[in-house]
Amino acid sequence: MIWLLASALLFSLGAYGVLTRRTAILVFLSIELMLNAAALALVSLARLTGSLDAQVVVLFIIAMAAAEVAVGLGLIVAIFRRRETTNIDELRQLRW
Amino acid sequence: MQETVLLPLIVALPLLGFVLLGLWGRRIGEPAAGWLASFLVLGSFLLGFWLLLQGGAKWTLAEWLPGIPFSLRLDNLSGVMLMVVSGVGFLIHLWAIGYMHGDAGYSRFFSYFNLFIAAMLVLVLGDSLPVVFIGWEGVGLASYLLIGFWYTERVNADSARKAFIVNRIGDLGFLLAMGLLWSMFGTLSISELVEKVEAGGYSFTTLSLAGFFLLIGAIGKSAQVPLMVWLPDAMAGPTPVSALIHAATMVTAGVYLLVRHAFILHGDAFLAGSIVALGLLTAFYGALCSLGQWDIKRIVAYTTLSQLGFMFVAVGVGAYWVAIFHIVTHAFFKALMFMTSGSVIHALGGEQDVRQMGGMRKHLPITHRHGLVAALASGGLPPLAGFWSKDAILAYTFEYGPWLWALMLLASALAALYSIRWYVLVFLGEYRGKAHPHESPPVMLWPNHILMGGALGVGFIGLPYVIDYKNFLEPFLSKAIGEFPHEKLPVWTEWTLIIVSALVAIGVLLWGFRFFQQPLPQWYARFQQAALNGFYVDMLYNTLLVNPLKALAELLFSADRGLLGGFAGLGSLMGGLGGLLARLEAGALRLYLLGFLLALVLLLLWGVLR
Amino acid sequence: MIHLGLWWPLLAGLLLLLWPSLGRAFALVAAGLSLLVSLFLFAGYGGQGLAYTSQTPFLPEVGVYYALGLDGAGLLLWLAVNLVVLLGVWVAEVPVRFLALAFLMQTGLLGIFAAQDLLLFYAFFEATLIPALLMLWFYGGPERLRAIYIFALFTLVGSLPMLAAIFAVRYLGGAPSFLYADLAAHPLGGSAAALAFLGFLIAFAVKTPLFPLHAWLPSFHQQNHPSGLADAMGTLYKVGIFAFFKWALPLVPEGFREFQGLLLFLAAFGALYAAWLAFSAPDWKTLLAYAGVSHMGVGALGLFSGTAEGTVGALYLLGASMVYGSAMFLLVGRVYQRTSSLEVAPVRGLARHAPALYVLGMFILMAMIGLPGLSGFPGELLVLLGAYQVAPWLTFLAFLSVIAAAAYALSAFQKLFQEKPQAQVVPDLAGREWGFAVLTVGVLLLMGLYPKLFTTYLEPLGRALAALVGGAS
Amino acid sequence: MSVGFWEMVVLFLLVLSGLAVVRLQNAVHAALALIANFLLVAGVYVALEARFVAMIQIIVYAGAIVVLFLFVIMLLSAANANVGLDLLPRLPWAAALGALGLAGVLVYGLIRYQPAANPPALGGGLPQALGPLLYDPEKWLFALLAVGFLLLVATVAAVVLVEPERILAATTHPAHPSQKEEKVEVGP
Repeated sequence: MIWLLASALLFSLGAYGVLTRRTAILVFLSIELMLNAAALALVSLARLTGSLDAQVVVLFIIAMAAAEVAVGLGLIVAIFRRRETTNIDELRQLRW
Repeated sequence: MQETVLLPLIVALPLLGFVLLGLWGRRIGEPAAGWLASFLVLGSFLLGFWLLLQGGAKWTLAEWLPGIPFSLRLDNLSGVMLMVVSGVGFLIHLWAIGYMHGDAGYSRFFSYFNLFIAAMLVLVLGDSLPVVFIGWEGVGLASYLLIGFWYTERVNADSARKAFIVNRIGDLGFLLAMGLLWSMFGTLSISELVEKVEAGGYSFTTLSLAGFFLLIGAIGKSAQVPLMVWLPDAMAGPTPVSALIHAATMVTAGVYLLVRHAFILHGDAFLAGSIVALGLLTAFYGALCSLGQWDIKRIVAYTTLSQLGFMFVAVGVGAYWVAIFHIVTHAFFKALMFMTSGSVIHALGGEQDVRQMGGMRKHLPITHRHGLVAALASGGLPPLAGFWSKDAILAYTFEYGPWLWALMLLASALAALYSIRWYVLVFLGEYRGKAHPHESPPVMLWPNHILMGGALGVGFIGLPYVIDYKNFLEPFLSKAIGEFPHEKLPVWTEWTLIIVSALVAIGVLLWGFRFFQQPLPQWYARFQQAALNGFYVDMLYNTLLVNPLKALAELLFSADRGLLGGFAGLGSLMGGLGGLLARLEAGALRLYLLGFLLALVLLLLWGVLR
Repeated sequence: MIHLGLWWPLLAGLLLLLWPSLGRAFALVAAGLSLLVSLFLFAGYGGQGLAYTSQTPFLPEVGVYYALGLDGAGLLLWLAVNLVVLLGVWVAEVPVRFLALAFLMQTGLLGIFAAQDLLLFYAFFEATLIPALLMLWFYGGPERLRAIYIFALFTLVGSLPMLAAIFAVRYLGGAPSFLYADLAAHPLGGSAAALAFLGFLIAFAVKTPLFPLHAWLPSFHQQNHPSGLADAMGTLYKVGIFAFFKWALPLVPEGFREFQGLLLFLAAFGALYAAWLAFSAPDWKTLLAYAGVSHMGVGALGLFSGTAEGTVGALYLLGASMVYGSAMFLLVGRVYQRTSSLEVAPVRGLARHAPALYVLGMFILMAMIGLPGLSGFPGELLVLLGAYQVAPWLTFLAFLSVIAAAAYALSAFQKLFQEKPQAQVVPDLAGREWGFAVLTVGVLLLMGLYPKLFTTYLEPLGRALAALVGGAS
Repeated sequence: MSVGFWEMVVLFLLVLSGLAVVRLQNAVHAALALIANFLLVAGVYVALEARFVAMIQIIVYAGAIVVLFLFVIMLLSAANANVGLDLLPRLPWAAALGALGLAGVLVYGLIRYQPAANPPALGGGLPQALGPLLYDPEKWLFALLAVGFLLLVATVAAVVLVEPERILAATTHPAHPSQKEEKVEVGP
């Protein structure tokens, strides 16, 4: 139960980080924090409901996080090569 | 009174002429077009006369508009008017065959002329107010077209427009009267209105208002003060137009309308007073203006104004049949007067200034005879037509109030004066112009002969009761107008009035006959200057009404642009708001995320609280 | 038959768009066929109620039907629309694709008058805008962008509140579907009624056009193609009075009563205001635009009086003004063809060389200013009779416009046709213009002299509406 | 519900490391704080009978992923978080409020959550317990295969994105001339 509380707090912290960080990498880092908070919630719920399925889902989350990080960081590197920055406030050309 | 389809035929005949001449006028050609038009009008006259002898007729097309029939009705009142319109109209048509000879728009002229007769007959015969209104506006249209007949001259086109617009003011009164009567009684059929008004059960003041609206309509059409300004300008049209429309028939339509609605007006002191006052003003205004004019047609036009004033006074004092009587006699002598003027103009090759005339007695002996009779009848010399009808009016005004009688006597003295002035300036003295006068062709003389006969003798259909105890016209008309009993004057009073009126007419005619042959005194020249300009009423209207209204139109026009600007302002306000919103979408990713977060919070909140 | 009448113009328009080589002859035949169909429908009309009804479920789950039907008013307006399109196709010299757009618009207009489902009506009401905008866009004058902007803004801004009102009427009123019959059986009451009526009001007032929402009209007409075809179609698009009559008043009578006083005033004031300032209009199109605003003000006065006579008069005036208004625009287009100018100011004296054109102009103009015996009068008279019962003073105000109308119309007419002619000789009516003239004058006379033909069918509608919304304000 | 001392300590540390992740100005420090956070979470997993998941957490998350982060941070010399344009300098306040709101809502939801009384045991969350589930065609087998495929795609994508200048050049260059030819259509 307390770990659900921890998960909620971490999730909120991650959201705060996503909003305040301006470097793409750090935004990404905060997203990982939120993802992890979700995994934590799943694991504690697995405990509370007695279902292993939730743990399996967490495994998948971790696998997907790996894939996502690979692609995401790849994108960041590619953008950095072109624009010499990873500041998302400066990267506004996508808006049109 | 029979239901017959011949009645619309009376209207259809001249209308047919309008259509035929309008479509194929040029092919029909010069004399034929005129004769065709004339005989169609004669056909209407004969048909109408025959139906009148049958005791009247009516024709109805029910539910022409919801609740409003298209109904025509030939009773004694409309019968008399029908006789005048088609009879005098026929004569003027004939005369115009000669007068319009050689004009480029010959067939167009007769086509319009027939349109006028058709519209006037609808006006006269209509039994349902909207039908009357069709004729009412129809004659207005014909008048507009004919005043502006020579429309390439700007003045003519302006005059035509002015006539139409001023008439429209009166038409508004007519329209409002219809609205009011409909809301009061739920019918616009005159014969039904008579019954409903008799039945009672309505507010008397409201009915009075309806009468007032009708009066406004009549003022416009009959050119009474203050809407008289269009009539003198209407002389821009060809002379037959002036004779037919602006003297004999159309301008009397207002009087006819009031007489037709005598059942509304009767016994309403306010309306009666207004009508008398307006008529009196018009009688004096017309007479005084006429004394100052130099244009022969404007002289006669103002005399028409004055005579119309007489008719209004007659209506006002409740002498409805007398008003019609005066319409009849006036139609004859005024048409004669106009056509004599026209013959003179024709003889002088278009000259209209009386200062370039004179001495026509020698050059145009036959026309001179017509002119003399016209002037004397108009001046009220006994026993010509004008005397009897004017005397009848005077007798009734004496019943209304001796002061009114005195004023009217003065007005009729002025009438005698302007008639003799016209005669003297045109026919006596030496010829002052340069053209070579020539007598008119027979086609112009014969109608004048007939009209002269009328101007001499038509007064005998309505002699005072002291001479002919049962005169013909009064009981004949009363069948249609309604019986409005009044106390007859004592015999000796009546005789006194007749003699006084005759003496005044003779005296003034004689005095004027000498006065206008001598050089005019200084005071008269000054008066003449003011009278020439119609006492500056036109100028007054222009400065007080027309120009401000035009300026206001300009102002409103730019204001309307401003209105659009206002909406545009509203638009840019919205645009500004949109701009503000657009700045939210300026690519600040984290701001979008904030919105995302807030939405998430709200959604979760909803989920949690539900 | 009604489907043929409704969709045939669309088909013809599309065919013309795809194969412009079909040409004007095809367009004429198509327009003539439309008119024939509507004449046939009119001749077969029984006299009372809706005829030619047809109802197919479209989205029955939410109660949307493809439902058509024509009553007396619908038939009158169908005739007017089809006649005007025929006249326009007959006489306006425009590219074939322009004619195609006119056909597209025709279907939209016919749909507006025939729709018996509120959403279907809305669809037609809005769809008609598209060809109108396209005409302006492709064939308009140099400042057409602004005109388009204004026109689109006014109409579209008006439409959204209407959509809201439509849903309010359907769901708050508790009707099982959007069908007219269902909606009319469940009139919306209570506090929502005023708001719903306001929604309708804005949309319909723009299209009436009712003062002060008429401001889009002058620029719309000024910038449209000088042939007058687009203006004629625009005149047909003034469907506000019909829309009020058919939808807004019967569906939310309570809301109408809330606004009746204001509406009467706006209508009466607008009638006088527009007629008055038309006197200062610098060109014919502006003048006719304001004249149209004035006439529609008079018509709206009749409708808003809530009396049977006023309603009949308003509808009759609407139909008549469609004919004479459009005919006048087309005539002005013919004049432009000859003189290359639409300005009122220069004196041109056309009557001298073109007497038949002059006579035609006279007829249309006189019908426009309500001369009895021509088509404008019966409607005006009935409006007067109806409105006077409810608001005599406002009626007086509105009918001051008959004086103003004479002033602006005759002044402009005089400058165009009368006075000294210019040196240049203009040709008189020729060729197919004669057909235009004969047809127009014939219809003007028919509508003026024998209004019974239509009023017989309009009267029951007027009575029904009067019973619904009540005569008193 | 009783909360033990150590649990409180771990909770405190978790929040502290999370705060460090989002607030530290040096990206390397933030990434290290994230590792700490992940390790703590892994510990919690063990306590929650999810031992296999805990191992994977340590190996994949803390070991591989965050190291990858560190690597990229160093590659791009992006250690300083406080560089470049700041369009919304006052956003942190709003963000803090939003995050607090989010936390509030979540906690409020938690308070009303009533867990089942006696949940069955999970078998310690060992691979022996998870394996049958993962490879059961009735359960998660297809998901497992899909994730495997996803990983493969991601690997290829990462390689394509990051490595080669020439692949990028090959895909973008032909597009350039066509951009110049584009014109705005205006009506006739």
